[in-house]
Amino acid sequence: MNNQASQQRLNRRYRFEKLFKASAIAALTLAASFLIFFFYTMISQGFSALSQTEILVEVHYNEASQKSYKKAVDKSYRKIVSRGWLRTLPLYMEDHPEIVGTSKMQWVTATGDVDQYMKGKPNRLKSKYKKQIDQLQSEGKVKLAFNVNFFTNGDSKMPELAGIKSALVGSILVLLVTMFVALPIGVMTAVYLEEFAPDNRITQVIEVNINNLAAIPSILFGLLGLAIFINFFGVPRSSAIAGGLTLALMTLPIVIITTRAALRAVPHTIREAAYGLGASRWQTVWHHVLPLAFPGILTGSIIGLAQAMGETAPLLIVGMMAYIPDTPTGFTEAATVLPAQIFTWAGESIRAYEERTAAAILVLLSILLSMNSFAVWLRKRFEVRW
Amino acid sequence: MSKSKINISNLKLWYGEDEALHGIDLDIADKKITSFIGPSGCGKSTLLRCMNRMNDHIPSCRIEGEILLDGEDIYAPAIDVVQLRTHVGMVFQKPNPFPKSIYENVAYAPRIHGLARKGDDMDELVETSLKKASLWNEVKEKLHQPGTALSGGQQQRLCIARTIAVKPEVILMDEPCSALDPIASAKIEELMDELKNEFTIIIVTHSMQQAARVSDNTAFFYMGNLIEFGKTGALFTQPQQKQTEDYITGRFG
Amino acid sequence: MSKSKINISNLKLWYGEDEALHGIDLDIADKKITSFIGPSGCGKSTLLRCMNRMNDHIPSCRIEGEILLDGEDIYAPAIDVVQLRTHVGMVFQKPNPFPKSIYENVAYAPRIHGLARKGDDMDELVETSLKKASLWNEVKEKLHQPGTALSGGQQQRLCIARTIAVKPEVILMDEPCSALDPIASAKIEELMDELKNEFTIIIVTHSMQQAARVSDNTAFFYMGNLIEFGKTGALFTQPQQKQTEDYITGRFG
Amino acid sequence: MNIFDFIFNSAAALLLLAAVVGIAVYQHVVKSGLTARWHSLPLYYAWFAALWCFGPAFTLFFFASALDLLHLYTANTSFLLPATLFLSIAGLWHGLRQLKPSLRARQSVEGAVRFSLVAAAGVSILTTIGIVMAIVFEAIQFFEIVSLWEFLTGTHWAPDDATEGNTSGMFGSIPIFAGTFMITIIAMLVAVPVGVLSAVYMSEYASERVRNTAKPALEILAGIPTVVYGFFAAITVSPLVVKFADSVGLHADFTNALTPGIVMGIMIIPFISSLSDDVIRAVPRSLRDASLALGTTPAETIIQIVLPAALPGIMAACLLGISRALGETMIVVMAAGLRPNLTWNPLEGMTTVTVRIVDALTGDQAFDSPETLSAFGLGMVLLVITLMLNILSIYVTRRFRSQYE
Amino acid sequence: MSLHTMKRFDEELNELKGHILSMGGLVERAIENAVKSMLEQDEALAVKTVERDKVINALEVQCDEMTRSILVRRQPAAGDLRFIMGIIKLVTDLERMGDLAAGISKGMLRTLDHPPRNFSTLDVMGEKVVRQVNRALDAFSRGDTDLAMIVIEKDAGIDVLYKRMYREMLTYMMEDPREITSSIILSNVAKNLERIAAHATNIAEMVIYMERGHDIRHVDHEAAARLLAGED
Amino acid sequence: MSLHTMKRFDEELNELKGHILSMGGLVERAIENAVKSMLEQDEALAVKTVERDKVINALEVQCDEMTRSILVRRQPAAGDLRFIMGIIKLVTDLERMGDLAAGISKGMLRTLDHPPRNFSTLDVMGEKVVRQVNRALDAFSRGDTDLAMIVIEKDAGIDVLYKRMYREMLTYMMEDPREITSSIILSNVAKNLERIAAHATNIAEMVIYMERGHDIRHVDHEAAARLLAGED
Ligand SMILES: Nc1ncnc2c1ncn2[C@@H]1O[C@H](COP(=O)(O)OP(=O)(O)OP(=O)(O)O)[C@@H](O)[C@H]1O
Ligand SMILES: Nc1ncnc2c1ncn2[C@@H]1O[C@H](COP(=O)(O)OP(=O)(O)OP(=O)(O)O)[C@@H](O)[C@H]1O
Ligand SMILES: [Mg+2]
Ligand SMILES: [Mg+2]
Ligand SMILES: O=P([O-])([O-])[O-]
Repeated sequence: MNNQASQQRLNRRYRFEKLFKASAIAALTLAASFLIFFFYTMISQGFSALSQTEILVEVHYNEASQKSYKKAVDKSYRKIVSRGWLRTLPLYMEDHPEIVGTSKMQWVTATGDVDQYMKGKPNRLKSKYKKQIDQLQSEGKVKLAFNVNFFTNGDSKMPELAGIKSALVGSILVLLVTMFVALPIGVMTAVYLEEFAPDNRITQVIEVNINNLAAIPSILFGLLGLAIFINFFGVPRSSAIAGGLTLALMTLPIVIITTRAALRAVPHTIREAAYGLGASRWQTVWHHVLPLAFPGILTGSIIGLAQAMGETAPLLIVGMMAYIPDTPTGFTEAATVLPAQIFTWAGESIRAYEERTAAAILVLLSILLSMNSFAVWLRKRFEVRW
Repeated sequence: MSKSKINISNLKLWYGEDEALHGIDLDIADKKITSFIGPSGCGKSTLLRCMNRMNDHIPSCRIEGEILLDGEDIYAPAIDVVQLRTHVGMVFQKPNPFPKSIYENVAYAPRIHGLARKGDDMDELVETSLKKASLWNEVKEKLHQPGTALSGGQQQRLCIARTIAVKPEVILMDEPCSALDPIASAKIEELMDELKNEFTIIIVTHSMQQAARVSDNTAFFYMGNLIEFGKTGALFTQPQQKQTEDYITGRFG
Repeated sequence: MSKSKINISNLKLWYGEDEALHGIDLDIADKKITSFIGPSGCGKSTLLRCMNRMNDHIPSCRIEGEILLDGEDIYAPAIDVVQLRTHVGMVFQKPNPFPKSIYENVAYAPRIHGLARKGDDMDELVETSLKKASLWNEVKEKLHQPGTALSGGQQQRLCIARTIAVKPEVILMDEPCSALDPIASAKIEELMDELKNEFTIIIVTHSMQQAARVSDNTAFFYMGNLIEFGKTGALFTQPQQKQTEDYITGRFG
Repeated sequence: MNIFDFIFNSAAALLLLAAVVGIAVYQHVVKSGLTARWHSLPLYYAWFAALWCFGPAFTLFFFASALDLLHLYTANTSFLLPATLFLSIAGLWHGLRQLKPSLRARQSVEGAVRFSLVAAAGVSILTTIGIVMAIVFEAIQFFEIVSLWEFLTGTHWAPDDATEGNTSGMFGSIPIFAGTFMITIIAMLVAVPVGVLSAVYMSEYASERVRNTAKPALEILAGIPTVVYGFFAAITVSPLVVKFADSVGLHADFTNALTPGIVMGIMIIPFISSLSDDVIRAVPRSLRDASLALGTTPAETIIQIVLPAALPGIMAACLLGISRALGETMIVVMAAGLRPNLTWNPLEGMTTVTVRIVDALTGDQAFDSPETLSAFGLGMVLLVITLMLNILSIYVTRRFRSQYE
Repeated sequence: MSLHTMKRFDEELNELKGHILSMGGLVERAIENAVKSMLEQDEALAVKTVERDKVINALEVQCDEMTRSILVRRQPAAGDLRFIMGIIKLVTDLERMGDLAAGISKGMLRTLDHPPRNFSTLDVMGEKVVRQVNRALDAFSRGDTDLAMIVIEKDAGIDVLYKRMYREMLTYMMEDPREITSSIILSNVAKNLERIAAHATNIAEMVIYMERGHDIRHVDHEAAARLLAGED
Repeated sequence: MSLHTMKRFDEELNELKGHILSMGGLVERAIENAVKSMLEQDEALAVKTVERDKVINALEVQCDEMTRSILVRRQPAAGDLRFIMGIIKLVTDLERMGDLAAGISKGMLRTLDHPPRNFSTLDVMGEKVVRQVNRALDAFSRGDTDLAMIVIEKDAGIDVLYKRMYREMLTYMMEDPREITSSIILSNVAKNLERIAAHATNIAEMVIYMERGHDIRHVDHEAAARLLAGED
């Protein structure tokens, strides 16, 4: 082969090299830009939900308004002040009798349309009210304040009052159930399968089964929950326990698989060392293998739980997307969870729910991301290299 | 040959269908170093692991024949494997200290066997074990640092210290130097030489030279058979069997 | 000493802040076997990997000094690494055949470099390479079985065949026998002896005996310095430096 | 008193008692250890006594609650209380009577531990069986109404029109599966090239630092809940797709198949990239070194050595990606249509299996109505497909592993 | 014996053996020539023999270098080790035999002015000794322990011859004091031949050691024979 | 020289050296006694010396076994290898020196009926040879190459003495034929002493080889001295 030909060949090979590398970079960039675009949309849409328009009006705490809450404010304000807020007044007055008979200037939650108008978003506010708001704004009687309601209220049919509290509590309850069911059983199963079970056909079948279970679409767990827990055992529909158990079944294989992986990552030489010193099987597991696998197990469990917390489909099937304005106080009460709340809001036709949906998503994402980062941190912190 | 510590008679071993040992008869002398040599896959490790029943952990493994430790059959039903392993310790090919402190590595086994309980007792036991393993001087300042931070050779000596700590009678070593460089290996060999005053040592090694250097008696295995067994000096200068001669002089294949 | 193939002068190498080689001067003789010995971490592998610029793949690695191959500086900007490596082949510590058929293992590089194109050409090249690596007789019946199914020693010879197939001038070997048993090692050593008629071979080895057996010249390194370099026979019977003597006679630490 | 309240309270009391017994036994053994050689460490005797103290009663509790939950028999407290007392006292007496130095306490306690591990494993296995049973059982009811053949070959799906007696021609699932596969294919077209090439970049070219940021960043994509993707698809991507289609003169429905397909693809990218990155990295460094040392460029090494070696693993990752896409629910529920539509045009709206399941089960239908049951029929088919995919991927992974272990 | 995996090792061993054999050949020739020069009073041959001894010396040094290199490079064991050890010993014997042959030739040169009267016993003895040497080298070359045993057994005969010659010389000297010088020289030649035969015996002993591993030096013949026989 | 990592190796080398030294001690005593028995016509001492030779023979066999075991087990290199190689050679020399001493004693026993007249040269020569042996062993024990060089240089003096004695004996024989037997014996004794000194020289050469790695056998003295000097 002459030199020139080989040089040409070499040049051709280098051109290909460049092309290949460029396309790999392009792929990663594309994936990264998806991520950035996604967060940009969510944040830009959801951020505004953290503030809420309030109007400075005179509120009359009197007999009349106790009977008909609308009367608490002047007529001209009735269409721009949140009806839902006004509705809380009679109760408030009952609790605070001393206030009855007074009236005071007060910042009051505006309606959803006013809020949207203030934030410059599409709205159905009549032009009459728009002028009024502009007027009030020039007087400094309208402002965008931090949206406390979003965190302290449950769901509401009025977007300006709708909040995530009950969904958040629901999520926590569901997660507790999931955790207490899936973790112990999962870890113990994994320990048994990995460290004690004989390596025969049966265990191989079990292993394949568990792998299968992990790959089953989550919605099918919903079907299972519906058929077994609700229809057969009679667990209350929509309750945290029904949701939690369903999610527990879904999380169980993840816990088992990650635990087994963590156990398997402990090198065999450690076990041999312990056996060689006369430790029994259980002592070997308890003194050496489990402590070494613990960070891995924890990481896997947290990731599993985070996944459960973001799960929606199976919960829809077991009825956890009901309208739940009140915060649940027990495991058997009807509850909803954050993802389900997002789903319901996303389906609302009122435009003001859209930003709340995005805001709820931000809350959910920050919880999940912090769980995941915690897990990653744990892994990094306790990672042992063999 | 001096008094024997382990008597193996007609030992056969199967892995599933494959017979890996075809009837081994062998007497291991007390307080001596016996080495097992032979080509890869000839069953050296298998036989070694029979002696503290490490093969129990391999489900497909089946054994026939007898191994007597001080006259007692170690495969008898009455024998407690855990107890047996306190008498017959083992050191492995790759240094495998527990990822704990040096102290804890040594103290672990005495603690689970209840050999020393109170702090002082234990401290003393750890110290003597490390001293016997010629490691004390190198680690006495850093007993509470992780054992995995030591060099390979030190780790292997730590593993030996850990084994010594339960005061075994026999120590099995499966290619203890194969993961070490020549300097570290030489130190281990030197250590073995000291240990044989107290322990019966059996070592599997790929290095014929190592076998020749450290051991008193040598057994040569081939395809699951014991071909020749005798005093190391004699076996390496005047082997009785042609196979042995061929192997140690490098005439094969 | 005969004509030299590689001249290394004042080679220094850093991994990040650590200087791993402190100015090495060394001439590698053509068509001879040169072995590098020395305690673990003394920089043998590092120096070896400089010679076909495998260190380029380590980002923290920085080099100063000169390595001339047939008088050309291999670190000169004009040098093409890919081309260089066809002249300077390498065999690694653990046998690492590609998970392809035996035939494909050997044919892989020639095909990329366009050394043989048509079926017959390639068949012939594969055959001669395997023959030179003394593997042909063992594998000629099963050229299309995976290379990973061979025994360790055969795998290593396959790796050698694969390297030979691109017709390099120099072959670097980094502890090529350390993962093999004595029988397989002996075969590789035997093979090296045959190869040196055609190739310049440099071998890093932990086994002084191996260095003594196979090589014509030996270089002894210690802590990143070349302590002594000379004819193997002389170096092993009459080393000039005390450090060399101490190392080869086992006086250390 | 509710039986569960009873069990809860008495279990707490028993555990307390067991703790006290355990501590007492421990101290006894330590003290007499000076004169006698006990077989096991003191702790094991403590556990031994404690286990005998609460073990028998706990067994009783287990059976009582199981019977109750299965609606077979509800024990009443007046029976449970004396039984519990008897069992725990008898157990304790039996346990203490055996307490002597020759007792192999360690073996006994370890036996008990092993038993509880087996029990836990049993629960896990029951779950596996349970899920299959539950779905198959309900599905059988459905297929008693609608023939399997018709279900699998019919092209018309209109469960709303079905009534108790008349179901024929209403439950043809082909359009539904067609939609499912269409969306899955779009998703894989997005995810596989991007995922695999990203993995190649991260594992082969990127510096450690880039990889350490890129990989977790991509994994964030995997951590985003599907409902969020659904929202993103419906609110952001769908209008973009429609607008884009308009600009090239095509009509696109708002519930077109392309939108969920793309978004699902994005969701699956990290699965494929992360798993592929792992398998590519699992290809031993030595193979790369070997190839590079033969004078090949990195791209040649990757394409001819690394990727073929990692191929089984990458394929397994893709199979898992497909099975995820098939079973994905929220994205399609929120962004795809409800209307079964048999078409090749991805810009038209079409529906999927999971959408129909959700639709069927969140309506107000009676539980045994054909429409509700059809969800189980669809679910079973989905289950079978995903199981097959998964077994295939396990098989492929095994082959990959056996190559390097 | 089968071949070594490392062919070079076999080659080296063969080379070493060949080296010894050619050294042996030189020694044999030297002895023959020395005796012949004496018997035939061939001055030139004697001078040549003395000269040639340097070659043998050089071969000895080379051979030692070869064994050393094999020892350090091959780590011989068992039979190979015995072979090398044997050669290390054997080569000194050969060199010494060369010296003794040269000594005979030097003695001859000193008898030039008054040549000895009677060579008959010397003739016989010379022939026998050469045969012994020849046998010993054959035994080495073929690894023939039987032949080696024969060499060892026949050594006694050489001693008898030596004593006879010694007595003869004594008689000559007594009879005629003028014969004293040449007789003493002749008896020294006989002494040298006796020594050569002793070294041949050493070689034979080494052959037995190399082949069988028994060290039969300083063991009486019957014991040695028993040792060897008992083995087969 | 620093110590080996494996202490046992050092111990073994020391043991071997000790072994050689005690063998050397026996040989030295044997030579002294042999000469003394001749000078003082002490029959008992002569018999004892002959008897004692067996011990030396046994030591030789043992020593060879030790070197073999070290070779196979330790793979000595460099200085260690030269040490072992040197010892393998040296032990043959020592054994041979023992034999020669025994030979002197045997010769003495044959002079009992007509003891030689004049021992003066033998006395001088005996003393010198013993000193040579003593020096050679010292050089070995201390690794003293200078002393070894002295031994090598002084060997020429011994040869001169031997020649003188040889001539003396000739004269005696010519003068008085009755002296022939005893004179021949005496000259043989002188020959043996000369051989012993030659072996001592060999030992000295070996010491130089062991310590410095130069093989100075068959090299003339000045060349050897230059070789050694050039090195430092
Ligand atoms: N766990 C096992 N299951 C099945 N076969 C086994 C097992 N362990 C070893 N074997 C087989 O038994 C035979 C003997 O193996 P063993 O490990 O004892 O050899 P060895 O002499 O120690 O070899 P090496 O020197 O390579 O360690 C081999 O053929 C091996 O394949
Ligand atoms: N990639 C790397 N990054 C940083 N330091 C390195 C790297 N590779 C080697 N070193 C360091 O460089 C020194 C020389 O290493 P090298 O691998 O060349 O030694 P070696 O002589 O081959 O040892 P061994 O016999 O154990 O293979 C060592 O101190 C090592 O820790
Ligand atoms: Mg083994
Ligand atoms: Mg290296
Ligand atoms: O070498 P010698 O003549 O004394 O045997």
